[in-house]
Amino acid sequence: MDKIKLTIDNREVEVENGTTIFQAARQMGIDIPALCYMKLDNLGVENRPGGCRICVVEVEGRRNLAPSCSTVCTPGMVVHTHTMRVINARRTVLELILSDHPKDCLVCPKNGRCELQDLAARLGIREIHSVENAAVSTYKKDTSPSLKRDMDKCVMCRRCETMCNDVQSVGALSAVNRGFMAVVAPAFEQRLVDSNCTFCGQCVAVCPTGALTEVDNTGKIIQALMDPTKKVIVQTAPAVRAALGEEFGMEPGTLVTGKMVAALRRLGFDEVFDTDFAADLTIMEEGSELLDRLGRYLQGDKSVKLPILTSCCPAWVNFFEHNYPDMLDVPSSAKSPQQMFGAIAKSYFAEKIGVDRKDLVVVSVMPCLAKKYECQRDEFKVDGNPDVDYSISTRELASLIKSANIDFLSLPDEDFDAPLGESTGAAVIFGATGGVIEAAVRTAYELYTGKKLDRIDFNELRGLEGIRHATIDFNGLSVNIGIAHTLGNARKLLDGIRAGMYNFHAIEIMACPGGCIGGAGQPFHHGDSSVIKARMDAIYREDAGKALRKSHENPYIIKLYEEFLGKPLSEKAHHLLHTHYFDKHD
Amino acid sequence: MDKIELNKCQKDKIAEICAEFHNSPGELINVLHKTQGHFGYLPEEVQREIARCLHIPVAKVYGVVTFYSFFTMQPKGRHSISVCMGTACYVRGAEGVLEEIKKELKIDVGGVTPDGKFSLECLRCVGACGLAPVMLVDEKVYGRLEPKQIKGILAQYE
Amino acid sequence: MANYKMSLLCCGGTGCRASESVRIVERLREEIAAAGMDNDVQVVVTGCFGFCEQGPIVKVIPDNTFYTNVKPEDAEEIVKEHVVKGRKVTRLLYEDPDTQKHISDSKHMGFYQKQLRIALRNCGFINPENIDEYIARDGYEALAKVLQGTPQEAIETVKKSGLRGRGGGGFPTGLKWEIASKSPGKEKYVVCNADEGDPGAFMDRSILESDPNSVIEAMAICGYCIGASKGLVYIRAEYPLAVKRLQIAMKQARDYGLLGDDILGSGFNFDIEIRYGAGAFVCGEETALIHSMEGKRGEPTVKPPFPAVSGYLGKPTNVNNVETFANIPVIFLKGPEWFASIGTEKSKGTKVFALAGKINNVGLIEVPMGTTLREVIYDIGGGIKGGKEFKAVQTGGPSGGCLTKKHLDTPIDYDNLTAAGSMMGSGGMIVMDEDDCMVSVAKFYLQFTVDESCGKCAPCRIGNKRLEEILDKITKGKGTMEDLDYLKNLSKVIKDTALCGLGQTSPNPVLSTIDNFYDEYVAHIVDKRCPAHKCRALRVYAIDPDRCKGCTACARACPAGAIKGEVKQAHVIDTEKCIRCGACLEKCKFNAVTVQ
Amino acid sequence: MSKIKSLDELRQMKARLESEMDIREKSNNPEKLVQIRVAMATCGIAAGARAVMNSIIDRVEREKLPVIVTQGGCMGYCYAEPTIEVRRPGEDPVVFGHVDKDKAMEIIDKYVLHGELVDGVLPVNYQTIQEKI
Repeated sequence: MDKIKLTIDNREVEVENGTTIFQAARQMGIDIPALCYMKLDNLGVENRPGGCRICVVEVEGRRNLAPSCSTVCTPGMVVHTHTMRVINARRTVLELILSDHPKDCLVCPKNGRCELQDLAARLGIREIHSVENAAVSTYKKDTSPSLKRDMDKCVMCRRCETMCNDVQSVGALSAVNRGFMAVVAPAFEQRLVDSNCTFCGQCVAVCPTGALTEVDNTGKIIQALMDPTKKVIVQTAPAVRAALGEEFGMEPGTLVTGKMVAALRRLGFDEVFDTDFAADLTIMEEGSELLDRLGRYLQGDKSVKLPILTSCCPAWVNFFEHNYPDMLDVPSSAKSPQQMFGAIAKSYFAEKIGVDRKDLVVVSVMPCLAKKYECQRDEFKVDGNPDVDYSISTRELASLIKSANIDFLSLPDEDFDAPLGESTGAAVIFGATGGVIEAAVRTAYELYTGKKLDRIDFNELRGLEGIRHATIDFNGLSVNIGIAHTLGNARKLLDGIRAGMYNFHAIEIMACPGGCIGGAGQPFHHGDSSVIKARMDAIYREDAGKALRKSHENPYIIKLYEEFLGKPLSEKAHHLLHTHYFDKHD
Repeated sequence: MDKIELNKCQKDKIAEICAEFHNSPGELINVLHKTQGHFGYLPEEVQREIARCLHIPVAKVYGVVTFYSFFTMQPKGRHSISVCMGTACYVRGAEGVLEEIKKELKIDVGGVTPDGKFSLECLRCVGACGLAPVMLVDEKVYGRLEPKQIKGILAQYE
Repeated sequence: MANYKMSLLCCGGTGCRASESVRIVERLREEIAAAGMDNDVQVVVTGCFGFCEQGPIVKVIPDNTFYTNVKPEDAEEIVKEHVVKGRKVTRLLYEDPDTQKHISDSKHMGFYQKQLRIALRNCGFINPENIDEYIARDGYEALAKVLQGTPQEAIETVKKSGLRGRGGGGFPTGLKWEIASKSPGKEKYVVCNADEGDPGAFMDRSILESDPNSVIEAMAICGYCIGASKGLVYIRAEYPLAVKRLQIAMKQARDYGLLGDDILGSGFNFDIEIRYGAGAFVCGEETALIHSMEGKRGEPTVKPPFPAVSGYLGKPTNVNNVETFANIPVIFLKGPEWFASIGTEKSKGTKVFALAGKINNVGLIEVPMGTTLREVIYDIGGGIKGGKEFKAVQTGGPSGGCLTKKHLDTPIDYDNLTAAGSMMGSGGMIVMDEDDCMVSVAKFYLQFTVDESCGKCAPCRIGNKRLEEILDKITKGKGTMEDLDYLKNLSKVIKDTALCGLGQTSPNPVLSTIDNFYDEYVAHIVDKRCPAHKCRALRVYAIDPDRCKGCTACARACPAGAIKGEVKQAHVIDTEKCIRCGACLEKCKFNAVTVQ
Repeated sequence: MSKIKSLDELRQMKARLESEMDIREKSNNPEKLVQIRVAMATCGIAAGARAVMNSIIDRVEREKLPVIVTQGGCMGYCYAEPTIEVRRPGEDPVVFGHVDKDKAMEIIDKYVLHGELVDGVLPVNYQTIQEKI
């Protein structure tokens, strides 16, 4: 690629042709402030509406200021990022944005993590020139099981719209109205629950302000923990341990499994279990289902639907219920690990300890916001009592720990409780895109061939590319595997299948970029996708360090089948661990 | 806004309009024009049906409908009054004319009289600047208006 | 019925009427009757000649003698000398300001060269629904000629003509075509922007309604030049007649093989589709327009990439407005040198203006670039309505600014208007007189911009709203001098930072009125006074005790009970209670109510 | 309608159309026709041009007058709408402004039929591209 030379702030720099001023400045250590701009490298996500005008710079010979995020460098360009004109413009524009923004920072859920707040601090805004009775744009507030919308705080960065449309292809959100009242909203500014929102929460993950936040369940959990009549147990999803440390200032990618368990115990949970246990269980059911369908298919059974699609991701389940109602019998009927855990906890485990399910409170800690919605689905309740009572995000767990006077960094490493705390490496990798299918392959291979795998790492299934495929040799049988993360890629893959472009036997789909490690309940990445990559590395590190790395080798899983379920796909397993899907097509 | 249910005939009509434009999402604005021409306005259910036919999210349809001032989700009155607020009309007293209509009908811009007789809107230049200030009642243009004429003009409409 | 041998045309325009033209007509008729010639000579009252500074005007036909500054007492001499004896009255003849010579035949008067119709050449002359009439006036000959040469030659011709875009910014048209032609891509588009949104400008509508074929022909020429086989006209849905006539013209052109496949046997294919706007001013901006044509919200995007590289459906697209296209065929018919000989150094050709507001001859005019505002307003526009005093002319619509007396002799072209803090825009020219409050005018434009802002970028979405709020505050007498400073700073920042042309120019009405009418702002802020008496909140009503007859009509009409007084005694207005509705003023039959 | 296949064909057609219009406009034979063009753009129509045009057509048909009535576009005289242009054979066209039905009848009575000008003539105040050398 050609290189070009330009001057930024009196220093010459050489960049690749096509580089924006913003990127070029970064390369030479000049950090131009920006608000709407967001780029997730490696994930193909870019939001560049050029709308906030905070990143403007002075380009010599140009009449007006240039948005550095979307102005491409040209040879010989002379750029100034810090002149009186630029400073005045930036501050004035930011004041304008603040003039139409609520000033309730102290009680805002985004307090301390808000990019707008940071920007105001960084630019040293001390007062906002205001007109008496200046208009502010206000909108209906909306709360769904997962997400809260308070669009009075919207700055029209359009990141949520980009995520919902360009990345996820859901299309629940769109810019609506125009001018001063323009905002991002669902059709007719209706409630999200009435829209085709999948609750993937990627809008929340990227929102720079408090406009889009998760529903906060921490209060309910404190109440349950303080209630002596309740037995409160917790399960933690694999991706949480790879990210929780970030909330306490640790480097992204630091594994904090032991500290997390210790913290949960100090919070007062009666048992600290692991969703990974249920992930192993999921593999047993889903892997068996795959083998069952594959076997019948190979025998020529025309009624068999292939490929089998994973069903761990609740946003993905919502997505196909809304968009592919004709394919409801294609995904695996296996419940997600969260729900399998709840079902087992409130049956097998409750019986074991002799507690009525109504007195057993199951809390899940998830990297995900759709899980809040998932645990409220009617089919996951028995007589109105949910299998999982509350789901909280990684961020909410961090705030619980902080509010409970726990010094996280000085905690010792502790282990999960038995029996629902034991897991294999296969379960851990559920947290990253490709992990579920890799875990399934490890088990299915051995169950199908009866042979021991000589290599456990299937690197061909890993990575951050949006759509990946690989063929795995099952001792002479070629199993074609597809993987997609983000719902937009899922749609491409499914449409490709419909069009006959692919011939897959099994497909893994995760709604969030990078899989659950990039989930909407994780600590905010603030547009830095290296964070997601670091979490992914941590996940595979944890797997590699485990003694047991295949789900069917988990002794507690084996025991669960022996004591309670019989065998995979048994009637009891079907009753407790499988579900069905609904046509939600509008 | 009241929710309305579309009957089969109405749904077929929408499908027909969309098909006329090859169900192409790029033709959304043409589809909306034609549909509004048929129904008089674009209520929620109509937008949902258009989204279905064109295979686009209904949020997108709504986003477009709320962007363009020509599209409305409110049914209009039997007679629709449009006051030109172009500059030529403004400097020749359109504001006074508008105030008078508001006072006379006791509705605001964008409103409909309770009896459904008149709806009031502003529009940009109709290009009859020589007649400024100008208003339209349905298709008829009234030019060189003075506020005191308003009462008499409105009284002509049933 | 008599068959008149001679007619005396006497201007009955407002300006001349003020100078006793009615008396002149009477006197002329009396003199003709006295001479016994009323069966041979008629006196006719005409519309405005537009030459009001030299009025009243009397024109004699058939010899086209043009008398200026005629007074009623001149009637006798005109009849006795000219009508009876055939000797022209030299002292009343128009004197050429350059040569100081008297000019007797109006056809040689410079005045008649003030307007030159290029874009409007056929408007009014042909039936727009009959392509034959267009062809009879050299229609499609330019296209035929172009098709015989190479696209490069044609682009060179347009470049040589110096034509610049007539829609606003004034980008050189030939250069635009060249960029689009050089953009790689098999599929390209020609777009005609007919989404005329500037309130008070309607030349594009007029051209499409009156001469649609000129636009069709030009789009085909452009298509040939840049390598496009498809054209799109993006037109306001509020222009049903223009749409209808365009459709008729397109059909007739197709029937003649002037659109469609193998145009004029040349092998070149080109056809046009119509897309409708839906009421969004910002769609005049070309990237917004393109998104609108794609069925999306008409939000502009950052340029580059320019549409010439990535436009409609991501393909190279050339966007020009109606008036720009209407000039194209003439450039090929008369030659680029001819076109470039008209206008100023950097602005060639003519510009159509929609003259409106407080001016006598509201209408569409077309003048060579370089014509002065004075010529436009007084010579063509017939001066200010009601003989009031000229205050300002707003050009360029919401993106433009107000020009004042000091700009009257500035030649109008792109660069001069920009230098004066306004812009050419689409060519709206709204004339204002002493009764117009410039703060209110700025507020009016800001209200428009606030309504029409797409909301995408923060400076335009929020900044213009704040500008409007401050202006509103000032018109209500609540402004401070700090507000004025902030108004200026905010305006500059919006200009500097907004995403698209709409936002970048939206503060122009504020800045230009502050620059040119600073005292008027100060009067509102410091003296709490609106010099034009336009701002309702600043009006002070009073009753002149000498004129008041004590009829009580005002007191009865006052909705606030602010008027006190006994029957048959002078009444008084309590300014504290007064809500400034003006009801008393309307009701008073004795002109006793005054407004300050 | 047949397609025009070349520049030559276009020019032949133009010459034919031009002379047809010329005959219509400038002929001195007894059946000479007067051409009346009503400005029928939006502003004209808004001001009542359609009613004027209809009344002229009615009169012409009723009395079988040697007149062709056509519609034209905008002449730019917005302040004087409705406007009509009358072209008597061999003479320069004359534009009348502020034409209502009564005025139209007066114009027919006096100018169209007898060449007698009536009040309300709008002076031409521009040059055309043909005139500009």
